[in-house]
Amino acid sequence: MTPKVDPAGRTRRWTIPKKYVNSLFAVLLGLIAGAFFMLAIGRNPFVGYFYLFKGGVMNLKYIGQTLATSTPLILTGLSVAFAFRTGLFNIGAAGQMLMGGLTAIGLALTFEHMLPRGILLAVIVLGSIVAGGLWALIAGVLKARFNVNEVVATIMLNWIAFWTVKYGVYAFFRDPQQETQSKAIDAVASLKAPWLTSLFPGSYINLGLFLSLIALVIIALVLDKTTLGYELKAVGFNRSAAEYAGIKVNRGVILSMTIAGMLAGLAGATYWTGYSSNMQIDTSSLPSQGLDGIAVALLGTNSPVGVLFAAVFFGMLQSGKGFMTAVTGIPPEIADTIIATVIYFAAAAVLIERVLDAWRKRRASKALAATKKGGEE
Amino acid sequence: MENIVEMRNIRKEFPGIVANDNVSIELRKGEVHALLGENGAGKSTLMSILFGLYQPEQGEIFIRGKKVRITDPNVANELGIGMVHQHFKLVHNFTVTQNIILGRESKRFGFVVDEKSASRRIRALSERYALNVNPDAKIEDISVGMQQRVEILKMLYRDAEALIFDEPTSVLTPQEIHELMKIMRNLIDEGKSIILITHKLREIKEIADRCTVLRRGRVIGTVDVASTTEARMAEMMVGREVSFKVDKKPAVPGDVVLKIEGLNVLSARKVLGLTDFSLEVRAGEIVGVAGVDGNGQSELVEAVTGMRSVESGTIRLRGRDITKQGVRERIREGIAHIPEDRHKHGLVLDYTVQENMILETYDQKPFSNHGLLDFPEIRKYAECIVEAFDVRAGEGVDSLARSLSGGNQQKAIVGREIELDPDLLVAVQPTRGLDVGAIEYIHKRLVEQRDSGKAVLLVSLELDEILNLSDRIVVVSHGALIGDVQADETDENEVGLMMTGIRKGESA
Amino acid sequence: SGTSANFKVGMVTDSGTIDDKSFNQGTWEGVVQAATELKIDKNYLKPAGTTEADYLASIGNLYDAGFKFIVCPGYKFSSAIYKAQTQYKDAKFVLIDAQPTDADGNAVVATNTVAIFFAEHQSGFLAGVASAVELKTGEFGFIGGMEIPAVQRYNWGFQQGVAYANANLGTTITIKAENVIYQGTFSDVAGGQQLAATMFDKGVTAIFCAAGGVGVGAINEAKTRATQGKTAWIIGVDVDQFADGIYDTTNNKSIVLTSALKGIKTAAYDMIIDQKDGKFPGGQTLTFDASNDGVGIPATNPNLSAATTTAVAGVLAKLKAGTITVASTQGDLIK
Amino acid sequence: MQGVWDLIRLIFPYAIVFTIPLLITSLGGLFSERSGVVNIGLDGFMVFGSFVSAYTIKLLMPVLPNGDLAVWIGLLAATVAGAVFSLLHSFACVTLNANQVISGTAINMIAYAVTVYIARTITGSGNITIVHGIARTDIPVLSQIPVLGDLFFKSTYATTWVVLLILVVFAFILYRTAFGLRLRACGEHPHAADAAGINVYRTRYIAVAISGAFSALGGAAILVTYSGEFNGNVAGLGFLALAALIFGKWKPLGILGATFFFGFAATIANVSQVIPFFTNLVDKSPFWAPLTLKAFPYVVTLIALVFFSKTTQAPRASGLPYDKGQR
Ligand SMILES: Nc1ncnc2c1ncn2[C@@H]1O[C@H](COP(=O)(O)OP(=O)(O)OP(=O)(O)O)[C@@H](O)[C@H]1O
Ligand SMILES: Nc1ncnc2c1ncn2[C@@H]1O[C@H](COP(=O)(O)OP(=O)(O)OP(=O)(O)O)[C@@H](O)[C@H]1O
Ligand SMILES: [Mg+2]
Ligand SMILES: [Mg+2]
Repeated sequence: MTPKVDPAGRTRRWTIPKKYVNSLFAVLLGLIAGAFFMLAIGRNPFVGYFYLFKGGVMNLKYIGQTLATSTPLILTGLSVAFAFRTGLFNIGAAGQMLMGGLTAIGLALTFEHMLPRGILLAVIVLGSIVAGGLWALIAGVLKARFNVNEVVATIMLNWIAFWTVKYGVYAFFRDPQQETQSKAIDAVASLKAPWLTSLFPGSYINLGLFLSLIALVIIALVLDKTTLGYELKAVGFNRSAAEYAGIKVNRGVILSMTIAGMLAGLAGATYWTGYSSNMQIDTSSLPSQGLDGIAVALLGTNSPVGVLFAAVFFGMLQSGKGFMTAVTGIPPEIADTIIATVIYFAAAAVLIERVLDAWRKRRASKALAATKKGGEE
Repeated sequence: MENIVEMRNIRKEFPGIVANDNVSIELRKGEVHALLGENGAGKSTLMSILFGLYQPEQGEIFIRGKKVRITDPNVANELGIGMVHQHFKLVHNFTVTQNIILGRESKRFGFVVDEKSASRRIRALSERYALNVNPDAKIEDISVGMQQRVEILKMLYRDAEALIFDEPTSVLTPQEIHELMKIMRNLIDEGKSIILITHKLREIKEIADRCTVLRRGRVIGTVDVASTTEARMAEMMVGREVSFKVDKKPAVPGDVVLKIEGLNVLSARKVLGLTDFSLEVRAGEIVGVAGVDGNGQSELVEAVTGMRSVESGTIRLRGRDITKQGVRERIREGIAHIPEDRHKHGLVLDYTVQENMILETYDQKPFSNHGLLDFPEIRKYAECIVEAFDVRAGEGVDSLARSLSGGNQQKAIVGREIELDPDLLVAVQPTRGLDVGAIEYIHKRLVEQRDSGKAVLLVSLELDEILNLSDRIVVVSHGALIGDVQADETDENEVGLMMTGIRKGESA
Repeated sequence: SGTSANFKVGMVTDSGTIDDKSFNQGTWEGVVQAATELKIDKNYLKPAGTTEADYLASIGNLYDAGFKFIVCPGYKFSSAIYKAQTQYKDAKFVLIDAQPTDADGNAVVATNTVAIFFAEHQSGFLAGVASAVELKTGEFGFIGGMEIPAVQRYNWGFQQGVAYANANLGTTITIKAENVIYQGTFSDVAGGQQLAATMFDKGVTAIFCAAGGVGVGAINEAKTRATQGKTAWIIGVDVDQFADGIYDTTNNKSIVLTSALKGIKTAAYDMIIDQKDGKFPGGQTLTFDASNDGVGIPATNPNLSAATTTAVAGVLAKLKAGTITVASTQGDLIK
Repeated sequence: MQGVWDLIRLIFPYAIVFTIPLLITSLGGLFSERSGVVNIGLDGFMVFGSFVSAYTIKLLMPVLPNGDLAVWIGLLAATVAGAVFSLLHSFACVTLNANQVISGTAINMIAYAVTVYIARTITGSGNITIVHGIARTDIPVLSQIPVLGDLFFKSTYATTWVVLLILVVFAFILYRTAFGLRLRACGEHPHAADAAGINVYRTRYIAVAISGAFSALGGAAILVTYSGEFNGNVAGLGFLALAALIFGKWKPLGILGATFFFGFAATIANVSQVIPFFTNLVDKSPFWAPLTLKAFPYVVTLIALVFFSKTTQAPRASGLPYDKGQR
């Protein structure tokens, strides 16, 4: 393979797989950090990891549970990745997901006794997509028209969504028995399907998984094969050049943000009308899938396929940690610690590159020295 | 004569390129020493080494005969070396004083910056060298020429003895250049020594004592300016004889293609950038727009190409009013645009060459069908352009645009725009930053356009380019059109004078 | 079967933590006590989220790790336990504050499950009497977490207790409607502190907090005031919160006047012991109230005078005897 | 009228208490961004500070004769630990030129996860409660001043004055000292700073350390004033501090105003439940009224951003890695 020179002038040995190599190293370093943390509290990391992964894949129930946990992660990860690819940082997946979830629950509770299941599910799913999209649209418009930084805007929107859901559920959909959650939706309105549940008995796997995979394929196609993707990426890479070429930049920004929001909104539907059957409002924090979505996108190098793998990996950690704690007593936060460190190392990929480069150089010079020696003899 | 600076056998590599290869140069006390060389010859790199921004792989530096290691700009400062960079290093929202004292703050009580006394000292320096700088002005409020003088003051404030000027004149008006030459003479009179980097042979002739020519990182030779011709220096620089003139037949202008009437356009700063501007460009002619940077050229170009909306006035293309049309529609109507800044506007650097070749046409057949891109067609088309315009890239059309050299990037853009087969080609600084070979090539293609009956609107800050290439020259100053002359009936002096805002016939 | 002495006890927390000064803590203390006495394994899981799926997953994790006796505090486990009791037939479940309910809201207590309720209203009543008698006069307030049945019953009982003391024991305590609130979360510490501060500023001398983390903020505010030498009392909830209110360790001074207890710890402990003894009351719904000493105020209350303690003991006796009844519904009470 | 004044007088001291952690955190963010490093990890630093101070105080309280001393040591420990923890961020952003927003996000995630992980190992639950925080006092003489005394000098915490002092001192440092001038230059035009002989990397490390120290102090201030318990989050206040930074246009006085606005709005939202005026509103409209109260600061920030962003005052180089070689 011929070495290529990247923009910064470093010679690259690996061309395509390199970004995945970085991700794999980030995972490795994250796992090492996790091992360190287990050691720090006097636990055996091998035992910890054994049960952590066992808890992700032990049997059909756990596999189903891992996939169910991964489902919203795929979507929020895709949301963040799509925004990234088009030059935007969507830190608002959590809020968009909440709005999608609120809409889904609201539609389900309102129409569950009126519509046949097929149409009902379509309404719920589409509703969540629209709601998430509209919520993100606000940030898109603010960015396009008023140059408002989307990072800050989406953070604000996250908290507005948080309170909207809290009081929305409370005021309109509250379970009469319990202030802390909405009424539960009927099975007819749930994305859980009996046939699927019977494949992975005891798990909360649901049709959301297929929706997320469909979304994944669509996004992959849009990004790589369509004029729309071409435009949006151009806007993301170089706004000025896009403007110069007559691409409607503002429209592009708004559209990208909206699509990202639609994906996160769908995540809300899969979570609250699939994984769950009601919406809880007794938490003080945003849904973790928002931040985790950033992690997923980053680890997946913002490519749809990468997102899939990263989401399943994180889903496995998330769903396996309970079993690990149950068996070993290692705090479940170890999983979040691992995810966080993985992201740090993914962000600091340069470090990995530098170390690899240095190592390669050393090896090369050693090899050189060796051949020289050989020559002298 | 004493050598104030001596650099010996300097070698500096950047990944993939040797920017300086065994370069030696000496600066005598009280001289202006010019550094000449094509783009990328290694001039700035050499000076950055002297100023401590880069460390050389090999070589030695002597200051006043003493061997030194210049590890960072602080050391250079201590040694009395100052530098005015090609791109000014000024903080836009700081005052002149703050910029000058940055890193060298005089303090009260050991930690409070004493701006008052610094400001007084700067005022005194400014008067002594006739620089006319207001120490309390904010950088963003003063002109480019003034900013340059702030850079000079920065060096003087640091008691620099050896002053490096990296292409100081490329951003100045002829008058400001004249002023600068005077200032340099003042500096020499006050006992300073100067290294001057410039591409303009005339300036070297005017002010320099000696000239060192670099080519591809190597010293070709150092000559005594007084006893050397411009042609000789140019030849040393490029390695062959250079023709300064573009070959072209007389123009045969046809119908009016672009007609601008009474155009008023707001600039980015929300003031009128173009006022009551009217202009005609005909088929088969190249109209050159001359003017000092920032006098309405960008507004004109953006208004014509649709990137900026106009306040009033009309723009017609072949008689059709396009004033209200968007960029894309105008491209469809037949306007192509070689933008001034190829990195900012011309290319999506993270797209491949082939993706860049369809930047304006991706949504048209055959490149896409019902919203789906047709990659084989795109590749075929891009390969054609790359072939026809001699774009050299490591992996052909699959190379990232970023990986191409500047000249090849520019050729790709020119190719793309000409392939649009436009009625009007707007070319802005089409050869900026390119070496002589590339310049010749692009000039030839522009003339070809004209000869095939297209209208060409050429906007350039390089007076030579305007004079060489245009059939007709219009001059803008403060957003107004103040001159319209046939290229073969005018000369540099006349156009230069008009650029300062003096209309033809008026006296200074 | 579960009767063997060598079984493992697991617990799943609801959204709080095991030191939430509330039922998670109480339950866990019961589990720990039983596990220590019986020398058996114990563990708890905090679910990843607050959905039924998360609860059931935690139950499943414990089950698969060999914990076949699982205690879950909180009405939020209703549907999860309903599923678990059928899915894990060989496991035993203790559900506190609720009964397992199916999708239609019908209670179904399977033979491997015990549902436990507490008469929070009686507990609140006693705390109300104790506080009123101790302070005699002044203004009281109430801060609840979310408006859930258990919290509401505390509130209503408390108000009735104060009213009883006013009517029968010569106290003149007032409770203004504006000072009876549900903060809306069990977690907003800052909100708790600011609410308590505002109430105290408006002249309230004692606040009954049934609000988890919100109560933490309120307790913190009261401590700050007490340190300044101002009067500020908190009436704790669920467990004896005296220790949480200590602001002066050397003199063992606490701002927690007394606490409205419910015997969660005892309940959890009893169930484990019953299981060990083979007497697990599966299929039953138990209610812990004054009559079986399931609710009350702490046995020792350093902040209560002997007279107060005696008065409360008298009231408790009447409660047991049934001569006093406490309503578990709102009626004319505030909120 | 009297009612409004009573209300203001009632909640003002608590609004200030709520403001102070936001203010110091925002000031930390200001130093970081003014040097050219975006610090979205403020929230994480706050959590971290809250953790370190809680743990320190819990350890020291029983062994030190004076509880207040333990509290002050806790605050100091949080500040120092925050500065140290910030090295993680500066290493990624400054040395490795990583994407600053992503590194900040990672910082947040690490802080949330690791602190609870350790706390849980220590306490079994993940929460750490302290016996008592810092004392609250009326400032002698000054609190007797009519109006102002009620608003500013009653029920104040020493931390409030410490933070205000830090604000003044650091505003002075930023605008009047060599270090401040250099730091601002690094945030606007690092190449200019470099050419002037300033070590951009070092300056940014220092600035990020200040930001880590201050936001950790902010988290600790929450603990020793109104919360009294570490529980793994600071209710998103770090993000609000970030918004205040932008709202306050990256200026010390601006963030003072912005954070106080947030503090006041949040306090009103928090205590509205015991204020009949608001409870009546909520009874009429159980959705819009509480939502409006809670969402107010965020909505206002968005609106403010709409007005500010066109002419954004953000330090020019903030968010951009500094590459010496790049010209
Ligand atoms: N930091 C850098 N990293 C990599 N390559 C560099 C760097 N700086 C300069 N180069 C390369 O080194 C060579 C010499 O560049 P230099 O800037 O010294 O040329 P120059 O003579 O000043 O050109 P110009 O006339 O355009 O200013 C060029 O090929 C340039 O691309
Ligand atoms: N190269 C540098 N890069 C960044 N900050 C610096 C640098 N040098 C100094 N500083 C900071 O600037 C402040 C004052 O600078 P310094 O200690 O250099 O004072 P000084 O020695 O009196 O100044 P000088 O010698 O540069 O005129 C210090 O807080 C220091 O941290
Ligand atoms: Mg140069
Ligand atoms: Mg010094």
